[in-house]
Amino acid sequence: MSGVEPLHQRLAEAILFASAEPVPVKSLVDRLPAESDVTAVLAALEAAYRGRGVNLVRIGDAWAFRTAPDLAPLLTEERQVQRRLSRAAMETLAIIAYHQPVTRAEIENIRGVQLSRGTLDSLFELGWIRPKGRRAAPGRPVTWATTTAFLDHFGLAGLDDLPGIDDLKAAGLLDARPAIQVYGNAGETDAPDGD
Amino acid sequence: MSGVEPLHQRLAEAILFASAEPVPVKSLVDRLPAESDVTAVLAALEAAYRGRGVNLVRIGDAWAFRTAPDLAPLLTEERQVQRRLSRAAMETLAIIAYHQPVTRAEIENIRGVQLSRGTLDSLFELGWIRPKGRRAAPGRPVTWATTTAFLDHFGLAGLDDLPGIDDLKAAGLLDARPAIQVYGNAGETDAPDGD
Amino acid sequence: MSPASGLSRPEPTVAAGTFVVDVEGFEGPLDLLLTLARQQKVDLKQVSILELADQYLAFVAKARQASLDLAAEYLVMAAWLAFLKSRLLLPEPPSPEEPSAESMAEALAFQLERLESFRAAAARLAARPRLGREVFARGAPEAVETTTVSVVSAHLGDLLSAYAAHLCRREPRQLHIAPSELDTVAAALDRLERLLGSAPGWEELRTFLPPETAEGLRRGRLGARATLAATFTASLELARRGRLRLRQARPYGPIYLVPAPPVEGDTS
Repeated sequence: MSGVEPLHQRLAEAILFASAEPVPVKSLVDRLPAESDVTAVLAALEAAYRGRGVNLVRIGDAWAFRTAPDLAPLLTEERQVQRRLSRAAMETLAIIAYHQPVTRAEIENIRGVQLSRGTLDSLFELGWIRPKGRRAAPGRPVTWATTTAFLDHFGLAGLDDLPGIDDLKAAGLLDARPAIQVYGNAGETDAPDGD
Repeated sequence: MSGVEPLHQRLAEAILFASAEPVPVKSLVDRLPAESDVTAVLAALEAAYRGRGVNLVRIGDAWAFRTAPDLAPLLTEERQVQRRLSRAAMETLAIIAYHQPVTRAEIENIRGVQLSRGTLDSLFELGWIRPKGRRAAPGRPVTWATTTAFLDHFGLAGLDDLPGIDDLKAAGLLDARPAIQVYGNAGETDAPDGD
Repeated sequence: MSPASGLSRPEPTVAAGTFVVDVEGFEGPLDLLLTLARQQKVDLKQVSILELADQYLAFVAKARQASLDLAAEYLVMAAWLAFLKSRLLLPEPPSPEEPSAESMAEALAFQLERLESFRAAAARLAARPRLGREVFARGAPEAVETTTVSVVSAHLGDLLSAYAAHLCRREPRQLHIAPSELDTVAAALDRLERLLGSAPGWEELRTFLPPETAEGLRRGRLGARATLAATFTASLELARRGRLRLRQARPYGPIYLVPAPPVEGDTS
């Protein structure tokens, strides 16, 4: 377990283990003794739990213990009943995840159909998306982005970890390109990204 | 980790981790593959987590992961709350500072009121006063004095630094004018100007 | 341009004769176009937009034949595709304001490809091990105990003023109270007796006050009010002794006094 101070590692282990939610690195820094090397502690712990029934995983700027994904078929009893997400909601979530920050009009433009009333609401209620700011465009529309809970739910270490994001980027599919003007609000698509 | 089948151990580890309640041995027997030796699996897991930040503990007929007891003091989060000292405590502290060493009865005599139960205790807990010895008097009462922490907190180099009574007077802190004169003067200034 | 009626998007499944149009499975015209494009069994990049426009228009025509109430957005797309088709077939000299037919077709192809990519991305995302389904968090999180540490804030100023307050409260025991500057009843008696002799008849009580009192009363000074009160008390005392008589016409009215004729045997 490298040269990490055992007490620091035990303490980090206990803090991470005690929490069901991902623990932000900042919070670990605050709670470990001042002299501890949190990065090294996390690396040592991650290595110690690799291949075990429980793994230490990075979720954005936070870390959490999670059961190993390969055990899923054997862990059925813990399975919580979850509402199935509609195809429209899942697609909307994917667009927000890959294209963030993104406005409602931009999502509608990509999908070629208006968003039904509850779609964004339901994703927001699940805690997976959050308003991120406003686009510098007429009407200053709200932009949406994903949350740490989204990363946690889908077992992603970060947005770079989104499946196939490099391919989408390489294919220019995440660029703001002029699209056909059949639907309204298409003008917003051309607005510069970034808030 | 003995001759336990790694998958069995990983699965038990994940089940114990994910369960909201301590997991009964019987339930583990049901959920692990039929050929697994649950007793050996639990023994191996218990050994693997011994001395770590998290331990596997037996609770009756069930098992659960718990953060190591010795870490408890380090896991608690401290929240600081600013509190003001009561007037009685402050005055008692001042009397001890100016009259030390002084007994409880002497403080009461000087203040002209009985000390309430917790006053000396709270000053002692703050580390500002300490028992200094005993008065050579009937009952040999404890005498109290201020501490170095007291000097530190109030930014005093030593007891000599405490302003004398003359200094207090000069600072206007000792206003000994008879009350009626104060009132009379106030009456004059406060009265509405004549018509 | 977008259909204003976003409230209800009809998704009819209607059988008309032998031809069945099922729009229910489609999430809007772009989704329908994507499905039709896939039927061309070529890479989306090579898809023939012209052929696609034909297929879409044929679909919409059949749907209308079957008296299907298609959502407005399908019809808007049909109109746009008909326009695109005409532009592709009969190239006109490009006007500076309008995009070329080729760039319009390209934009459509891009949108179809993008939609398909996001579809795929959504599917891959949905297939990931999910928290609470395939992957689990700690089932029995241990609450971190929070201890509240109260920090006492006290400054030297607080300490000194506490001691000073204590000294002040103690001091009156040894303190000599300075003589009051207020007029006493005894002094008022002396003054009234002295002045009474010179009073020819009924005089207002106020005329027996020291000259500076009038100004003090006007200013509401405590000393002046005390003098007035003492003088009034003295007048009552002298009346009791039979040395003067008092008269007041109405409550709060001016008080008049007159020396009483000397009584036999009064020595004072």
